[in-house]
Amino acid sequence: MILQDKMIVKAQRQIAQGIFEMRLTGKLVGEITSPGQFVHVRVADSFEPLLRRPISIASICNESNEMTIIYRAEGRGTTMLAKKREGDEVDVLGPLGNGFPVDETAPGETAILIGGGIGVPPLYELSKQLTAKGVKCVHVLGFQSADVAFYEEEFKQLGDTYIATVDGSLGTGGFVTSVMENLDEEFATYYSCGPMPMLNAVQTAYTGKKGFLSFEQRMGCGIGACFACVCQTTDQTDKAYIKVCSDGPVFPAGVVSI
Amino acid sequence: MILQDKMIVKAQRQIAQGIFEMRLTGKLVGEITSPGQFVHVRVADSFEPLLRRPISIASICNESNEMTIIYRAEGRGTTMLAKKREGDEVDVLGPLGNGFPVDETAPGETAILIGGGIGVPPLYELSKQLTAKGVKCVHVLGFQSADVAFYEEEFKQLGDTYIATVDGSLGTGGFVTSVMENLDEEFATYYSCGPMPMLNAVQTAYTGKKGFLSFEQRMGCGIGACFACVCQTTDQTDKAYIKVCSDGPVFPAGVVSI
Amino acid sequence: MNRLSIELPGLQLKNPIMPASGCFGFGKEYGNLYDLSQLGAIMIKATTLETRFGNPTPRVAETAAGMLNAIGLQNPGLQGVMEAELPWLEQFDVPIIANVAGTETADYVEVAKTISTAPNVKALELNISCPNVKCGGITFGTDPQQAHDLTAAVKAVSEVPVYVKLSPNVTDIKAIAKAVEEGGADGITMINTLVGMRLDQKTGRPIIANVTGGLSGPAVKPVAIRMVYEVSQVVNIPIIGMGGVSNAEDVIDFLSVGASAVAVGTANFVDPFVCPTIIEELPAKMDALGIEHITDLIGRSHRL
Amino acid sequence: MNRLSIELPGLQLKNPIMPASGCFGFGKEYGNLYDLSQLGAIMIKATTLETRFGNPTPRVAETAAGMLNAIGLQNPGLQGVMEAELPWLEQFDVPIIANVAGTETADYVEVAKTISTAPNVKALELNISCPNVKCGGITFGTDPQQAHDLTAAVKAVSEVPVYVKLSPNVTDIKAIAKAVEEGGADGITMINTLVGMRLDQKTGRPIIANVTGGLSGPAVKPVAIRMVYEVSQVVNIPIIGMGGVSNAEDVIDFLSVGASAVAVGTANFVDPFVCPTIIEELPAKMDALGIEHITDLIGRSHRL
Ligand SMILES: Cc1cc2nc3c(=O)[nH]c(=O)nc-3n(C[C@H](O)[C@H](O)[C@H](O)COP(=O)(O)OP(=O)(O)OC[C@H]3O[C@@H](n4cnc5c(N)ncnc54)[C@H](O)[C@@H]3O)c2cc1C
Ligand SMILES: Cc1cc2nc3c(=O)[nH]c(=O)nc-3n(C[C@H](O)[C@H](O)[C@H](O)COP(=O)(O)OP(=O)(O)OC[C@H]3O[C@@H](n4cnc5c(N)ncnc54)[C@H](O)[C@@H]3O)c2cc1C
Ligand SMILES: Cc1cc2nc3c(=O)[nH]c(=O)nc-3n(C[C@H](O)[C@H](O)[C@H](O)COP(=O)(O)O)c2cc1C
Ligand SMILES: Cc1cc2nc3c(=O)[nH]c(=O)nc-3n(C[C@H](O)[C@H](O)[C@H](O)COP(=O)(O)O)c2cc1C
Ligand code: FES
Ligand code: FES
Repeated sequence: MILQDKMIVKAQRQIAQGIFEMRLTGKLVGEITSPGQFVHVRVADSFEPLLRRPISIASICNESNEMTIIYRAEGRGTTMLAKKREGDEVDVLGPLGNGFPVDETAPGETAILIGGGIGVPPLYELSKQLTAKGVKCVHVLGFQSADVAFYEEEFKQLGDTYIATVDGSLGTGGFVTSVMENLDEEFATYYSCGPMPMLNAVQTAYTGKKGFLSFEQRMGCGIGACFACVCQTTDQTDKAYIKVCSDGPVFPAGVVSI
Repeated sequence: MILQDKMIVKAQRQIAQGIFEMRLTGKLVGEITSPGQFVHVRVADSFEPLLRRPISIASICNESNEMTIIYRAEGRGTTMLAKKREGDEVDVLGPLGNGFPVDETAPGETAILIGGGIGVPPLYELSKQLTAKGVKCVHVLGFQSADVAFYEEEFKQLGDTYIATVDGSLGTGGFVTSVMENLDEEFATYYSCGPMPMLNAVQTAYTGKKGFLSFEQRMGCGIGACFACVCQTTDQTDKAYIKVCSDGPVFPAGVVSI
Repeated sequence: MNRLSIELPGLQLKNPIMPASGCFGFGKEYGNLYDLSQLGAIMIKATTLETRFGNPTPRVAETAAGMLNAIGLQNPGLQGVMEAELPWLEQFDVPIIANVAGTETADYVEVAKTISTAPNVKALELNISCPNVKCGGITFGTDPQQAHDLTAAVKAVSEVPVYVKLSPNVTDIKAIAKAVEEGGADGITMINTLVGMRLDQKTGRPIIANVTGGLSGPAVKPVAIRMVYEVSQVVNIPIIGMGGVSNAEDVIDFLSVGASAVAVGTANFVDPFVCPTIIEELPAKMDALGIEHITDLIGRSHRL
Repeated sequence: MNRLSIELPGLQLKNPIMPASGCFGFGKEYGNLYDLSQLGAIMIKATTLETRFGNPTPRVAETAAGMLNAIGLQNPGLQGVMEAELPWLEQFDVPIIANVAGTETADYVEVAKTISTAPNVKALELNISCPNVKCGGITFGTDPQQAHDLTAAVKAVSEVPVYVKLSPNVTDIKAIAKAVEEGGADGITMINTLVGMRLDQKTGRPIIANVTGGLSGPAVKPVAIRMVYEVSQVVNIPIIGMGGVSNAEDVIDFLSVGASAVAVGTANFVDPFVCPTIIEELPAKMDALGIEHITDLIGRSHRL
């Protein structure tokens, strides 16, 4: 069920240049059903900024009723969010959308998780859940440069982790595809989240493979009512437009026209 | 000189129902020239609320570079101000306007200070300065009821203090004028700050006496540039409108038409 | 006695609060969050004759205390709405106001004729003010004669009362209001969005793919309040007011300037529970003002 | 080379930033805070033939991300401005744009004729869009023919280039813009304020004594940006853009949609140092966008 929860900040820290990790607690955590779901965050009580910000759930801990979000403080809203301190309240709507299907990879199989920049966070919870059920996860994470890279260690603890940076300051120089080209691992599925050009490259590289991609779109309501966040399907019929917020954000590869 | 100062909250506490006392430190304090001046406070970095709030300076301490403001958290802006905590920054423009003339009462003379509700705060610094130079101060403070009354003790330490409450829950029942009627003290000057009807009643009761009144008006700039805060003068000539922010907020009795 | 009830042409409202068209889809999503029967009414998303996919994305952009949208009237078309959306809404005890849009008079007429026969559609809202479609829409809303004629044409076929939704993007909204009243409108809804634009700072290009979008939210409330104040003094038909309503105070403001009920748009995105919250808070606010029945608030700005 | 310099009819601007009329008085107050010679220009408060005391108070009210004002053109009159205000401003190395207002054509002409002879007045800004006065003002700004004729009349007597200030409260601002261009305007300034209203929650009465007021501030920026975008495509005279400008990013937005310079109004009240701060921040913002000279930004939204 979707809740509007006044969650409490348990901790907030900067984990890379302009990248923040915020731990939140509240009953909303108990409603999360799959990795890759997101929350819609109101950053202030004010009417400016007005709209909520969609942020992926990066990890959850049901025992402590906590979840983590990781975000880049860039625009007006996220910059304000970055100023929250321990004990502050945050108005969070969620969980929203349909996440990555963990069931699509069987125990013993291998999954490749490809994340780009601020698309990396939801893959962390995904990897935790896949690994827990016995899937072997290989992580390919792309960043602009070393100073904005994060969670390398966390992912390494779950499985092989390859980093690509555009400027070559960490790992392989170039895009995630540079890593993918040299990866001769057999895999059953791939999961990806990141900017549109990256999703496109990944989908093209893995044509014919079973994959799941998580999309971004500017949102109004976040729950499927306003038709703001649509994306076009490859199937140009009745369902020519589907909604990222409530039909997605994760879709099987090939469904969305990119 | 008028400064735009990022002042730091040293302490904030609720001193009566909905009434807050905030202690601020910053170099602006060194620029204050007279009691009754005010500051123009930006309550948040956001564009909503947009405008600054004019708040009187209630007391200053030059040694510690601190000043105190006392305000009622009622509307949108002041409610947000009331949420500030120790260590927070507040964008303060000031000191603004011309305060109460301390020089108009000589040592040994008596001054009556009449305040109503949220008009009481600037009289506190005034009384401190008058008392310090040997003026005998008599305070008449009006409030709606006991639960919104404040600073009775503080004023008592400076001189005789009479309280009037509309509902009679503290001191004399009724308005400040009820107290004034029974006051047969000789006095050289009176100083007053409070709602318009009170200022009117005080001025009428003390016709012919030397008095100084502090006015309120909705403001834009707070420094005299926008012509928002004008009030009409009794003298209907060239100066038919004067500005509360830069010509006032304190005017000699009789100048403003009320 | 229900202190919040209001009777308007075609509409028995439990309370004066209804979600605004386009901000509530066809109710399903918010229906997952709370019981829609609490609402005074529901203004459903614009219905056009054919299915529409709307504009390319991005379709929304945030602005200071507001947002721009250029959804472009995406909707499943008349048949889809009649067969799937309206029947689903029948489970709730709430009157539906169907927002009718089109490109030319004939479209409007055809949609109105059919949709007004749905059992739960108690009134139509004629959308002559959508700024986000190339033809039709706003062009009908900026010219008094065209607005008059379209109203009359729809009125002639509708089985239920017709409210006309006015555009704020005009020099003289009173003239348009009087024209639709003369055209037979049973009521007015106002305001639709103000045409606005926002750029991407880096590229200098408009964020909204459609270049311009409709501005809504708290930012526009002063304009909406002023227009309702003006229009309510020159027409004798009721007004459903909207534009930036976010809380019970805003509702009281709209009623005060002469609206008889109030729609809530953008605020649903900020707080999905805003409509039931407002309904719950209204009685206490009325008590504070010494107002017995909500209708006592209507037009109090004019009476003072 | 000065990366920020811009040349416009009558105006050699060190930079494209100037305070907007009515938000900066005649400069004295802000002159106490910083050196006015830093500014690109100064648009002084409206000057009318006779002294005006303006409207009763309250004259301002806050709204979401905006404010309403109904000052009512309070000013010391032509003589006062000529004798006291303008000479005082001569100590600064900054061109003055004199905002000219009136009730009928003859007033405008007389003020324009005299004030345009002041040595530091380098251009006039014809205020045909003030919403806060009973006669004149906005009525000239909503009718293309009247706007045209007034422009021509003032143009005939002015010693300096004439900019005409447009009202956003119109159905088609492009028509007004074209009319004033045909009337001989050397430039356009836009936008003036949107007519709005706010109530006192308790009484239900308008807060502004004048009932309605002009809406300004960040809330109106999307409307202003859209209008400058539209107008810059249909006229060949330069535009000084305004409406909600609060920082260097906003300036870049206005230039991008086709303004050649930018005025800052309401933001002065929020941050009295906003103009010099913007001027200081612009070069770094231009670097980030790879822009060499500020003029390279003008109209980039159209070129993309
Ligand atoms: C399903 C989903 C999951 C996301 N998960 C994350 C995450 O885990 N971490 C993270 O850092 N970012 C994430 N994003 C992107 C994030 O929503 C934007 O970076 C953020 O909204 C920008 O807000 P701002 O205040 O920084 O920028 P502003 O420029 O102030 O934003 C203005 C408006 O544009 C919208 N907007 C701007 N950029 C984007 C964008 N890329 N996508 C959607 N809306 C945008 C904002 O939501 C807001 O409404 C996600 C987006 C989606 C759709
Ligand atoms: C010179 C001066 C000194 C003042 N000193 C004090 C003080 O020491 N303590 C105190 O509590 N109050 C003081 N006030 C009143 C105080 O400014 C208002 O109560 C406050 O601005 C209201 O803001 P809000 O956010 O609570 O209300 P909102 O309703 O959110 O205010 C909306 C707008 O109206 C303005 N406004 C509303 N009421 C008033 C008012 N009474 N006077 C001026 N502007 C108003 C606000 O500044 C704001 O621009 C003073 C006012 C003036 C002019
Ligand atoms: C995303 C969105 C979609 C809208 N779609 C429609 C629509 O289909 N038909 C219509 O008449 N108005 C539509 N509107 C306008 C609203 O119904 C309302 O008139 C306007 O948003 C002002 O109210 P608000 O400030 O409360 O949002 C839409 C508004 C938004 C924000
Ligand atoms: C308090 C105030 C007074 C104004 N007075 C005038 C005026 O005298 N003449 C004029 O042309 N515009 C006047 N304006 C309009 C501004 O010059 C400007 O066009 C408008 O406020 C939009 O810009 P902003 O959003 O930056 O304030 C006034 C605006 C305000 C807020
Ligand atoms: S954001 Fe409203 S439908 Fe997706
Ligand atoms: S508030 Fe601007 S002149 Fe006083």
